[in-house]
Formats: sequence, C-alpha cells, structure tokens
Amino acid sequence: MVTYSKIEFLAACASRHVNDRENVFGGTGLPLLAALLAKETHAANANLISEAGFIDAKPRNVPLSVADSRYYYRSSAAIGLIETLGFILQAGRIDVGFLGAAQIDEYGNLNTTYIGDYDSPKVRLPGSGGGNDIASSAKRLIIMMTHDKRKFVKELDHRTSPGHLEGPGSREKWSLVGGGPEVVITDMCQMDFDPETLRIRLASVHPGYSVQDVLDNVMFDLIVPDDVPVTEEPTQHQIDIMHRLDPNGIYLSKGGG
Amino acid sequence: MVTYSKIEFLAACASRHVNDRENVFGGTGLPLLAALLAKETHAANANLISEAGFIDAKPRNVPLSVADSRYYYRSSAAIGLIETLGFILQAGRIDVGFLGAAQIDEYGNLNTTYIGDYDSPKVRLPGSGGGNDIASSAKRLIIMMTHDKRKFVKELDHRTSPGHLEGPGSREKWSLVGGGPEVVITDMCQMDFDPETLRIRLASVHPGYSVQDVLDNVMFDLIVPDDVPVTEEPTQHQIDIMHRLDPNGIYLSKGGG
Amino acid sequence: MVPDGADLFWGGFGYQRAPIAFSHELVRQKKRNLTVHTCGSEVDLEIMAGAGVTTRFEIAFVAIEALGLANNMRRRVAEGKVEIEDYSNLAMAMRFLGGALNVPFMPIRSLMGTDMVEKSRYREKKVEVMDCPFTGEKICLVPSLQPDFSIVHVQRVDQTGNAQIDGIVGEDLEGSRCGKKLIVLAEELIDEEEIRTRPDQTKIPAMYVDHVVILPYVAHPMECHDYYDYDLEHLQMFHKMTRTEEGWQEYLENYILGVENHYAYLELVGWEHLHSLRARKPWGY
Amino acid sequence: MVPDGADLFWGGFGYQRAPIAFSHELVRQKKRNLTVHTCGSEVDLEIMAGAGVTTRFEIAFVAIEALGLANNMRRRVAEGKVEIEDYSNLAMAMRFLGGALNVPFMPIRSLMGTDMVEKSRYREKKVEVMDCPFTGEKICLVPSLQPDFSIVHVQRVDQTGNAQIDGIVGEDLEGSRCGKKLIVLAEELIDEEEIRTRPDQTKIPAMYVDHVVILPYVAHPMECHDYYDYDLEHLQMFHKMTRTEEGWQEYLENYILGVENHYAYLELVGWEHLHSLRARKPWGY
Repeated sequence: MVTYSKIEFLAACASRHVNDRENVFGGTGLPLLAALLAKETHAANANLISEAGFIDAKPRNVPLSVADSRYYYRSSAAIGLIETLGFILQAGRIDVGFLGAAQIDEYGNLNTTYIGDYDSPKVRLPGSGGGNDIASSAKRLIIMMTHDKRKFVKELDHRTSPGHLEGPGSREKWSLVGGGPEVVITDMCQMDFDPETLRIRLASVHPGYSVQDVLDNVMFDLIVPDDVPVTEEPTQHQIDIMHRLDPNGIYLSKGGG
Repeated sequence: MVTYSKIEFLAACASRHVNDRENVFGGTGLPLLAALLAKETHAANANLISEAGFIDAKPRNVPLSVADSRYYYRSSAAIGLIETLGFILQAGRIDVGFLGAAQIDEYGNLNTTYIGDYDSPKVRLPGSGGGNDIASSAKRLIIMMTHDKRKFVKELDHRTSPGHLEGPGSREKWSLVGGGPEVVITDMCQMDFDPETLRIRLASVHPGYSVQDVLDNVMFDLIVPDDVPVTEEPTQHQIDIMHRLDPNGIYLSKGGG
Repeated sequence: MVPDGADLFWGGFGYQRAPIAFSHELVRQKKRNLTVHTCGSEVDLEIMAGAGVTTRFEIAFVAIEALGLANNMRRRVAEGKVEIEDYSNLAMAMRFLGGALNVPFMPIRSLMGTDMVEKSRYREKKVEVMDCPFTGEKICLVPSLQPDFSIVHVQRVDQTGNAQIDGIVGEDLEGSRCGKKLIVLAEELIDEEEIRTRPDQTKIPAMYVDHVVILPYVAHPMECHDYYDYDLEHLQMFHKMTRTEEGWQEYLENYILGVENHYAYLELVGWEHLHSLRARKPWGY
Repeated sequence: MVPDGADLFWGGFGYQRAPIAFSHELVRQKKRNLTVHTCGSEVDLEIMAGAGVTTRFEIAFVAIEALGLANNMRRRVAEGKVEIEDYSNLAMAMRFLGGALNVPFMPIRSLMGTDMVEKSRYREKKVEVMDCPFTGEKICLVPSLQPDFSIVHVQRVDQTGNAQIDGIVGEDLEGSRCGKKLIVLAEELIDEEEIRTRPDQTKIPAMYVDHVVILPYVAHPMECHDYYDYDLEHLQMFHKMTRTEEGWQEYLENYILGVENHYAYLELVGWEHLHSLRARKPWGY
C-alpha cells in the first residue's frame, strides 16, 4: 500500500485535472506542484505559465513566487503581466487555472479579500491578485481549499472572483470569457458543478471520509448524487516524482492546502 | 555670398525651429534633414525620435524610411509604435513634430489623404500615417509644403490632421493634447498663426519673393502684418553640414519640398 | 492556407521586415478579396493592390516614403477597385492591441475633429467618440481587430515557433497576438535551446504560432535588420515601373507570376547581388 | 524628494526586483500619507504599511506568497490605519498602461459580476461598467493612473538614465511610463556606449527618467534576476517577526530605523552572506 501525506494526495488529485498540451496557470504552492507533477507524468507538453510573465516554464527548483527567477531558465519566454493576463488569459488562451480561497459559495464564487464586513473587516486577506482575472477568463477553473465549515458558506463576506455567479446565464450576462469553476478539491472530497443549476455537487470523497463528513462541513445545500465514488489515491510513482521536484520539502512539508 | 539650393534653404529654415533638448519627431525627407542639421548646430541634445520605435537616434547615414535600420545603431532605444505614438507622443512628451501636406486651410488643418470627392477620389495620397496623431498631440507642429495656390485652400477636400480646427476653443473641445500648428514653411515664405483668431499669418518672405507673390498663391485671406521681414538665409556652415549628412544627395538633390 | 475573402494583419513597418515573399505567394495563388490591416506598409501593399489580391485595406499609410507615392494603390482607388478605410498609425496600433487583449475597443486621443471620424467607406461604425465617464473629456474609441490571420516576418524562429526580432518591433507584437491564426515567416531557423537560454529575448512565444515558414530574403527589396539592407536599385526600378499600368504588369509578370517560387525570385534577382546587401556589424544594415 | 501625501507607482512584482531599499529610505525619512499603486508587492508593502508611511493602497495583492499572509497589512487594516482599494492584477496593469498612454481609462473583461465592481473605499468612481458601442457586450472600464512618482528597480542603467531589465518585466514597462516623475534604482551603472550598441535591449529610455540611484542589493531580502537570489532565511525571519506588533517594531528598529542608510543595512545583513546569494549562470538566481 502506498503511504502519502495530505499534501501529496491533494497535489496528485489536482494533477489529474491537467491534460497534455494544455495552457496552465501554475502560480505557486500546491497548484504549481500539481502542474509540475502532471508535466512529469501524463501531460509532458502542458504549457506552464506564470502570470508574472513566464511562458512554457520548466523550473528545475520549485518557485516560491510567481515572479521567482526559478521560473526563468529554460522557459521559452519571459515577458510581463499584460502578456500573460491580457494577451493570453483574457484572450481565452488559458485552459486551466487554479485558485485557492478563504470562502466559497454554492455557485463557486470566491472570497480571497476580506473576512468580516467590508466597512470594518476583521481580517485582510491577500486580495484578488490575478485571481479575479483567472476566474473570469480561464476556460476551466480548479479550486483548491482546506475543508472547513466556515469556508463553505451560504453568503460570502466579499465576492472577489466570479464562479457561476447567480447560476445559469449570469456569466453570459457579463460576457465573461471563461467557463467558470469545474472542480473544487478539498482535503475531504472533490466537487464539481451540476450542469443544470451550476450549483456545487459532490463528485468523490477521499479515502477515510464519508459523504456525511462532507455534508457536516458545508453551510449550504450540497447536491449529492446517488453514487459517490472514492477519490483515486496517488501512486508511488507520483509520490517519488513529487519528492524529486521538491527535495527540500518546501511545499511537501507544509501543513495545509 | 552664400549660394544654396531651395532644399538647403528650407532645411536650414526648418532647423531653426528645433531647440536644444527638445523631443523631435524626425520622420524622413526634409524634416529629418532639418532635425539632423539642428543637432549638428544649435541643438546638439535634441532627442530625435522616429515613430517606428527609435529613440534618441544619431544616424550616420540618412534614413529613407521611419523604420530604416539607419536609425538603429547608436540610438538609445529601439522599440515600437505603441511606445512612440502612445507613451511618448500621446502622453504629451513630443515638443516638435513636422508634417507635410497636399492641402492646408486657413486654420492649418491638413489633407494628406484624398484629392477630389471622398466618394470618388481623383487622387489617393499616402493617408495619415502618424500625421493625425502628431498633429493631435505634439506641443508644436511645423508644417512644410511646396507653395502652390491649389494647396492653400479655403476648403480641404479631406481633413486628415487637425490644425486649429474651427479656430479658438475648438482643439480644447476635443481635448487634443498638443498645441497645434505653429509655423508653416513653404518655398516662398514662413507663416505663423495669429494668436487671436488662430488663422494663418505671414511671418517672413524668402529672399527673391514678395508679399504679393505669396498673396497670389493662397486661396484664402492671409493675414499680413505691417512689417514682414525677409527670411534668414542659410550659412555656409549649415550647407557644409548638410552635405556631410547627405553625401550622396539622397535628399539634397531632390526637386521639391 | 489563406482562403479568398480572409482578412489579415500584415506585419512589418515602413521598409522594415515587410513580408514581401508572402505577398508574392498570395499573387501566384491568385487569392481574391482579401482585406489587409496594417499601419504603414509599402511595396507589399502595392503588390497586393496592383495584382487584385486585396480589395479592402484598413490602413494609416501607403507610399514608398522617401521614394514617393504608391502608384498602384492610387490607380486602383481611382478605378474603384480598392477601398481604403483610413485610420492613423496610433489608431491602427491600438486596434491591434485591443484585438490582442480581446477587448472590443481601445481609447485614443487622435482622429477627433477631423474627417477621420466623419467619413467611412464600409464600416458601419468606424470609430465612436464618447464622453469619458471618469473625466468628462471627449475620447475616441477605435474598434479592435482580430483578423483571420496574422502575417509576421521575423529574424529567427525555433522548431516550435518561438520567434526573436532584432531592432524595432513596430506594431508586430500586438499584431502577432491579435489574429485568429498566426503565420510566422523567418529568415533563419534556430535551435530551441538557443531560445530557452535567453527567454527574455523571445518576442513571439510559440503558443501563438500556427505555421512557420523559413525563407531567406523574405523582405527583399525591403530590409531586415541585422540580415540585409533594402535594395535601393530594385526599389527605384519598382517605383518607376509602377508609374504606368503597363510597367506594373511587366514587373508583375517578370518578378512574381513568371517565377515559380521565392527561390526562383531570388535566383532572378541574383544571389551575388543579394549577398552584397547583407547587413554589416554593428550597424545592422 | 517624495513629499508627504504623494502617490506612487511601485515597481517590481512578487519576489522580483522589489524596491525594498527605497521603502526603507521612505521610512527613515518619516514620510507620511503616501498612496501606493502596484499589482502585487510583498515585503515592501509590509514595511510601508507597518511603519505608517503609506495609508492608502490601490493594489491587487499583498502577502508573502508561499510564505503566508501579510501580517502588518492585516493589522493596519483591522486598526483602520490603512485603506485598500481593491483591483485585480490585470486591472492594475491596465490602469498603468492607460496612464502611460495618457488616456483616461482602459477596458477589461475582469471584475464584472463581483464586489470588485460594487464595493469601493474612497474612489468616487472605482470602475465603470458600460455597454460596448461596437458589440453591445458589457465591458469594464478601469480608470488610468498617472501617479506623482514611479519607483522602478532595474538591473542596469547608464549615466543618462537608459535602463535595461533582465528576466520578466512584470508591469514595470507601463509603470515606469505612467508616473509624472520616474525614479530608477539600479544595481549597476553601465556606460552609455553599451546601451547604444544594443538599443533594442533598452527597456526604459532615458527620456522618461528623472532620477537615478545606483545601489547594490536594492531588493534584499527579495531577488533581482541575474544578480542575486532571495534571502529565504531573512524572509522567514521577517515574516515570523511581523506576526506580532512587538516583533515588527523590533525588526523596524534593528534593520531600518537603526541603520543610517542602505550600506549600513547591507553591513548589518553581512557582505559574506549577501555574496552567497549571488546569482549563478545560466539560471539567473
């Protein structure tokens, strides 16, 4: 039996959502690890892009920042933000974007800016960064979050990035370029979106968790299909590659998603 | 006594309108020769810019095109059109622009596009190029034309580039960045603009021409001040420099302005 | 590859990196009803207008600059065979930028107060002058362009399509990104390793590129920075011949239709002569 | 040079070419009520927010990325001492582009449908959503920025101000052109001759530059491509100390207020340690 950490599980899980030859926004952290893992396994020709300006990157060490020079050498171009977020992303050329969030609602809308009231916020979070842009314009959006009841809320404290907004037709109303969220990956489960209502739906639960565990940890009505499979586990091959990619455990030794 | 050709006279005359340390759009032809002459005489630190993307150019041979590689070596930057026409010109950073025209009206509006009716034009001219942009946004505009009655018209066949439009307040109405035409140099005279009405006014006549010659060759009411001086002639020094700049006579041997 | 009726972004600016070889090929393949979008091109536009390949142009400028007017274009416009929708250089460059950014328009401060706003050929809405919602000023919106193809000529490209440009870029960065398909013509093929050693020298990443054509002297008789100078003799001959329809037809027959392909054209021009045009260091021409 | 109350474009992106030394100097000179405009900066924003130099930010992002949240900013916002007007990275980059182009706004396809459009702190009009006059689609206009000063950190500059940047440019090309005055901080002075030999390598022409400052390790503890890597140890210490107000005050006293200038700061960090961070070829870090 393969043994793995939570981080390794999540990275392997996320990596399966990257297909070969796709244009992927890598960022940092888990999404980057997932994208690099995908490139080392089933998606060798995925084009890893960092919003800071790096295109087709093949970092030999894991970057800590989207602007990290580790993204530079052996990339095929190093330009700037107008290139990546404008000419590439806004023009509809990004297949997959990854985002994290502090809060998500049942339509996959995200909050990465404030906890508490906007006028006197309790906690200032990082803000949108390129998040709103990616959520607006990437063809598919993969959301990665730690699973916590306070994060799966009926009402966001602040809507930073568009998911499916108010449901069918609402992204079209604003002529958003991208297709919106496709998958939400947490440390308990994977969720997708019901094609009819565009509301979050349970897709698979991770080994060791039950459907009830998930239901106990969301504050909205989660759609649960009749058949909920168990999420695929990482292979030893995937784990070995991750340790080669991050030999110093910069990401692998971290606690959360 | 200094002997000079018409071209040499006009280039010397135009060069006096370039001041040291100014940012100048050089283009090709006579304006370029004038700008280069200015840099070799009283305006060594004039910043010669070509709209194709060259900044602070010091060509060792006279370019035939705004994009000519002769503009490249020993310039301080070689970029592109968004840089020169957008970041530099539209942002109000160009002190002096030069334009020619097939027709000019009494407010200094210019036609460089069509002779005849727009719907079935008799002659297609080059069009605006960067002309409309330069006329809109350069602080000062120097216009160079061959003097011909059919060119100094009451009504343009086509208004390609803005002069003082319909007179006082009309450039402001469109929030144009630049100050509009300052001087018109022809092979007969120099004209400027009456500060009250912004209509063309005779400023000096070239040696060999009379005020009446000029009046006979404009189709609108030219303002003529009481005292019209004779235009300064080129010096031998200026002529020598021009011949050094254009040893093959690419521009100096040409017929017209 | 380019079907009749397609619209193109046309790269190069002035005498620099003009995709002349591509215009020859369009003529030889007898393409019809193309629309060309560019700021200011010269011999290539003359060829396409003269040969009846392109019937609509959205451009800012056409002439051979210091050499004089565009004779073919002048004749074709007078004959009513070519329509030109006139913009300024900044307007066209911004229209390509807007297309590359995938926004429907871009704001500029030119064109206002002139016939460039008032008169249009075939566009329903050529420009739109609006009151700025932030400052109240008048501002001119120009419609973005996303043509079927972008045609761009560069110095070097690798196997995968990553392209490097020396010297000025003109409007080619925006232009190469605004088209639905991008065809890159390059003077020289370089190894991917060379690209990946200096990624900040890549002007057009491979992800934009659909087709690559490697040919020498693509721009002849125009110039290609660091590679070759313009051929003044040939240019003057071209300009002189186009003064009459007969002269132009003779040039068309001799140099374009009468040769099988670009190499046969270069053969006709003469390799020794071409070699004499090669750029000298450090000037680049 | 920068007066109290001024607004600044702040260069660098993420860990790359952050003008840390300039933020230190603003703190030492006890500047107040500055407004900072940038996409995503990190340690420098923490320093300016923490020390009370900057009270307003128009930004898209603040955190130390992989290392975690921006503790100082979080405290100052909770205390009501700092106001943040939130935009996205693309929105900010386009605001700088619009400022550089001297047009009052730029259109983007982000922000719509979210609180980024609905909520604002102090701007009367933070964005404007309009119907496109060409296509009828909704489009979001963001107001352009032309701040009093642009602060940009580059690798090399010549005597006259022409600057070269290695690696990514982030938003610094637009940012360096949008400010009313431009201050360039460079790691290295090079001769004008070097610039004029390769003009297409110039990222910021001298005509935009008002002041040049030459200092080594301007970005420490962040990185500068081809010059030095980030100082992970120092970064982690910084991030750990900022978790409490006391810890931050201690850092502020030790590393910023307690040293006379940038060289004294470098002395404190230690030249041998700094030397160990120097970038290796061909990686650039």
